[in-house]
Amino acid sequence: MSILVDDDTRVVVQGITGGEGKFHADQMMEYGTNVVAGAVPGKGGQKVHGVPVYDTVHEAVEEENADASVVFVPPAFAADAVFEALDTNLEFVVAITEGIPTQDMAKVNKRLSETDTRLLGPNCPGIITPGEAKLGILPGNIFSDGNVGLVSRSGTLTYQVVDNLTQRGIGQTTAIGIGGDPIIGTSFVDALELFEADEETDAVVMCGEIGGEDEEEAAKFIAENMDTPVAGFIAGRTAPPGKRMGHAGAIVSGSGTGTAESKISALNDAGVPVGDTPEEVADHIESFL
Amino acid sequence: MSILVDDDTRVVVQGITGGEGKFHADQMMEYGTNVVAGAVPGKGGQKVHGVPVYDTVHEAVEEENADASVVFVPPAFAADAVFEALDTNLEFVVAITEGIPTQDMAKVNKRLSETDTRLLGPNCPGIITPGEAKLGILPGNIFSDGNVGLVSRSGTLTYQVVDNLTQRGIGQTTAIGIGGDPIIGTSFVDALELFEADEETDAVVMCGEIGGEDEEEAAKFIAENMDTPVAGFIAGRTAPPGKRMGHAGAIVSGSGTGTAESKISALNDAGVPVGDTPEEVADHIESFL
Amino acid sequence: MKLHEYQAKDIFADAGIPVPESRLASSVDEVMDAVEDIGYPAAIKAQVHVGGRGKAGGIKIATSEEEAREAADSILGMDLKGYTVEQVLVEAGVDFKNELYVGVTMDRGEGKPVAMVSTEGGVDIESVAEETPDAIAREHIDPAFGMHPYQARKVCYEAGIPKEVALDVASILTTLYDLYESKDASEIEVNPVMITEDDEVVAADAVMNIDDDALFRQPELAEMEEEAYEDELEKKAGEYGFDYVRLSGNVGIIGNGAGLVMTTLDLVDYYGGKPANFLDIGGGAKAERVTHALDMVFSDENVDAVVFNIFGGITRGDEVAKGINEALEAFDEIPKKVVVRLAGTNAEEGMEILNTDLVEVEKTLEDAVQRAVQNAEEANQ
Amino acid sequence: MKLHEYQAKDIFADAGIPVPESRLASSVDEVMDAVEDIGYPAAIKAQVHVGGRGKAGGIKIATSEEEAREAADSILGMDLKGYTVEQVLVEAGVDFKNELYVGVTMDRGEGKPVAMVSTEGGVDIESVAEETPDAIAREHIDPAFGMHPYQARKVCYEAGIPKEVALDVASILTTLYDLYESKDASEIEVNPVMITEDDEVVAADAVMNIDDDALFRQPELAEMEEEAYEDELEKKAGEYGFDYVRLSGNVGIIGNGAGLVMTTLDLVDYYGGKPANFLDIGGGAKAERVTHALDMVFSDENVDAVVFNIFGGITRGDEVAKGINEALEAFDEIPKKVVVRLAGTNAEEGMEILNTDLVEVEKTLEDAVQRAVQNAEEANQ
Repeated sequence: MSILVDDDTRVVVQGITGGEGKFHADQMMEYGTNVVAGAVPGKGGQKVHGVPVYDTVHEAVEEENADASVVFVPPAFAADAVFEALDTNLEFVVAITEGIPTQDMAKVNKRLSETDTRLLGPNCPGIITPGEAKLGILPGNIFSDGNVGLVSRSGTLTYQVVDNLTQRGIGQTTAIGIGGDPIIGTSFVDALELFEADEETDAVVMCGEIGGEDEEEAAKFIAENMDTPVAGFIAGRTAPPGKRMGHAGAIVSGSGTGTAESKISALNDAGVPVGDTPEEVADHIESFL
Repeated sequence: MSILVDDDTRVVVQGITGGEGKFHADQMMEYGTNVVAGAVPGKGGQKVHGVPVYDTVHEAVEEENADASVVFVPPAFAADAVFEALDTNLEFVVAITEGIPTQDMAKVNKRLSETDTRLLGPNCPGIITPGEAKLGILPGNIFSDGNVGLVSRSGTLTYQVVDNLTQRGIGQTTAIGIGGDPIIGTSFVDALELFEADEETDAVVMCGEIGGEDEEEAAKFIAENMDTPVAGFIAGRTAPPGKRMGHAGAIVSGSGTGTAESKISALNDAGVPVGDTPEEVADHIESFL
Repeated sequence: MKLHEYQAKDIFADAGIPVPESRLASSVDEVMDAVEDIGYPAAIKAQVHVGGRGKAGGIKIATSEEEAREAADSILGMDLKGYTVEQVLVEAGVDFKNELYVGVTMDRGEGKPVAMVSTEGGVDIESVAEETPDAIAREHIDPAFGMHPYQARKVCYEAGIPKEVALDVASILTTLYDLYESKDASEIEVNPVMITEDDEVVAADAVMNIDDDALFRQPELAEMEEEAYEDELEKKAGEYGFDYVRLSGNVGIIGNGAGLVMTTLDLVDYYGGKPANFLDIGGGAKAERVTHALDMVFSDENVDAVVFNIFGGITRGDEVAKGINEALEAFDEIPKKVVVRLAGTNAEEGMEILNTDLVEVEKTLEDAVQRAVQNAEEANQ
Repeated sequence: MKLHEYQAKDIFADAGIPVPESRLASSVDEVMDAVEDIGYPAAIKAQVHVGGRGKAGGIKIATSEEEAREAADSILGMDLKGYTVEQVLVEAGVDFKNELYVGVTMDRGEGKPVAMVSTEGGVDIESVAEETPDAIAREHIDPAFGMHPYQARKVCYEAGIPKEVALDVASILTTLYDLYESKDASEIEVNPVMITEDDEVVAADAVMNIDDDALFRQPELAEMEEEAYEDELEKKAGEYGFDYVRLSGNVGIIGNGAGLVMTTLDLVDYYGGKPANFLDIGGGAKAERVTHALDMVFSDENVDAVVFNIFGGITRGDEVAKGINEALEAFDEIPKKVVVRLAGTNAEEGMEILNTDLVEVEKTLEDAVQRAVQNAEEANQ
């Protein structure tokens, strides 16, 4: 079992003719993802890796009966690409693009509230259900099939933690990178809710970082709604206030909100052990299983 | 009985310190309307006709527990006034103002779809439940209590028809002017639905005019959903295509949509007799009772 | 308010929409100067607010000096459906292989703007809409967000715009929408967008109508209004603040409220007369406004008789009657018979006050209209 | 990207927000010229991107020539929390009776902009938010519609802005929101808005931070970026396209991916060291980027040792290792010890390739960090 994607998921790749899009479409297909179409304005009629390209997402979805899209469109045009995907009522849209202006995302967020589509990202590595499908840029080879769910705001940190798990023989049901931007679609709470409902997921790793209050909300959700055990990690304990630590969303405000301490103590209060090192996170997960 | 307003309705007058607002607040109160507050930015703390004025609609609604507002705000600021009213979740907002830019109303229309509030107008004379309350500028003295509902896109034409009814001793449950603009809140269908559900209303007069397709939709609704008999009148039979006949919404497009013929034949097809003169409309109503 | 083609094209060009080189001219000499600069072929296009200019002879293509002079001669000063042509646009001819339609207007049923694109440009789009509605692709726009670029692309692809130019046409459409919104247009269209042999796109015509109710915040466009009026009476109505439409009959009509005035027109027709105009003087009936209204109707040479129909709502009938008396007493001579009907609040008192030396009085709308129709017939005999 | 007060005030003034008369000066003489024009009292204000300038001595009020010279002397060239003051704004003093706060920022929890207004202006608004949150009125804005004027009025009245100036302050707020939107600000505020004895409102300070991710469509603001950098290394990072934050420790850190680099910092701290920087070189690890990254870290005088932590995802570890070798071989001498840890795809192959004459190699993140902390300690002895 898994959440959100599996080998039945029919995927449109938006921006499939660009460098990133082409490379990762290939990677996804190689991993087993059912990529059924590409969508790039002006490139309709071409084929990429044997997959037909359409001028609009609407055509791609209609012609190929797709139910998800992955957006590899440059930041200046990415919000428009997401709006286009939302207009087709796809079930699931994954926005990989980093660097979308925050105010564009605020508008996307408003439109999102008017649709039934789930958005993952932007500025995220995507999602992978090991052995079935990946939508995004996660390196398939480090994941393995198993019973631990993983949700993270970060890419390489996810890989690090997965690596720690996989090396102990602990596999994953699904791993989700929710993205490092201030405004994102799927939140920690959304992902945790799905993992809680997934019968195959026996434990969950949640990798948070400084900035915002999503981790605090997740802690509240865990305390109130989850039976599945969760282990946490919070990056950015040493980050100074007011500085953007790489991710647009990773910033401790001057007023002291968004700190690692606040998040760690909220998680601890919710009964979630938080590792000091990625290795310790794997220790906690191992103890749950 | 009546629809939408009665003597319990607690009314805020937006723009009560302006010439129109002050005059009609007085007229409304004289008629018996329960005007509980005024709202005018910068005029909070004043009183008009003994009614307290607030700076914001929010304060007025909260302090005086209002459930409806009437907007007498000049066209340049009227859409903002309606947005403000919508933000308070009032049950009912009546916009009297004529001359609101159509694109402002398109935005209001979008917001309206996000709320539970009913909007009447703009560019309408308002609504009256004879003997109980009026919200707007309708001259109370020509109406009389009775069992005929009336809905109209026009002001003075409404008075004309009501006059014809009243002079025959036929009174009204409620009369609604839905307004002569291209984009309005309450439509013919909305009003007809309310009259159909109102047990006291035994017949309905519907006064349409050229432009748009609301009358055609109303005809469809009547045919499919109404037991209460309806008599119609359509103004603008002699209007040339492409000319705005006073009302911003009263225009026959070059392609022949919005014509009086189309509306009359749709109503006739729905079993609704359409009078050639206002007097004939009264004849039809009399025959129903 | 309608803009002239040349005014709309200036706005389009400023916004980056490609338009052919052109010059405005109001005399044959100016046309010849312009065409010398622009070269041949050149289009000479009447600048009047009339649909179907081409069919009516208001657009001519000149391939030589002789033809240009001939075209200028025939178009300048011509009567085009009642409007005298005082200006022409002299424009570089475009060699095209295809003509498209692109426009934005308000869909009142939906309460949203709608973008429309068709490959059947260059002809009356309303006939296309009626005869082959599927030839027009439509996309509704959420007015809070404005047009998303993908929507422009989508509607262009759906309309079947050739691949080579689809993105360029979409780009024109997004610009059109931005203008539609920023200029408070009620309608904006390019018909045709021409596609040249080299797959360039050019806006060969330009329609832009502005929402009259928004002119208060469009001062630059409001200034153009003066120029745009062509009918003297319509211009006057604008100054007086009346809603006025000139028609071709001989019964002058004055009333208050759009619906009631329309009804009065309809009744004139119903009783066998022909309405000369629609004139809504709005709320109240102060002497000054009554004077202006009568002045307008009297100065229309077609008018043979007048019906004055006021339903006093909040305004009391006796006050309206005083206004009418005062206004009519100021005339040295009442040039045409006026029938007055007052109804509503204090109507009876009003009817009594009216000076029957100056006006005829009727109690009901139906009677008043019939009397006016009769007066007009008699005046015409 | 942060704008300087003087840059933000120029933008505010252009948009119609009242600001005091002011001039920028970068020498004592320029200050004296400016103050002569502007008169006394005048505020001399350091233009550096540092909060709490006032408390730190970066703002002085001069009521005489002597005081102005003294203030200019003391502020120009001073070190303000690590930044050297090179420019001051000389500004007309405002006689005020009240100070307000007005600002717009993004509420990430709601995913919507939020307008904030408080009567407790002139002090650190974040302390107000923490100590007396009710003293700040908030209004969320629907980003598709923008700020409705009623929302600006509502939040001003809710904040308790004095009646006499409430509508003027609301007008400043709507302008601020328009700028927030049109300039892609991440934060925009005026603290304080001063109310004068005559109930005039004046923006006495100006904060405007721009969303870095939107600079591509804000060319005028992007041009100001050059001027805004004050730290040489941060400027360099901008040129190289790195995410870089300078810190005060002595362990230089290079890695890929924000979360992993933050984690590396945290581990340095956890194992008793002090991070000198955050440096995310992003995806891949071409030799050129590695060279630039090392160049940056080496040129930081505080750095005593370096840890280089790469998790190869799509990029293969052996290729990363080649890039690191190539980059390091280009140095005549490796100035500080570098510990490298590669993980992920083809990590083992990578580790084998690494030139251990140039770098130390560790297998796990934890070991690599501990070794680097130890190296730094040793280098410091």
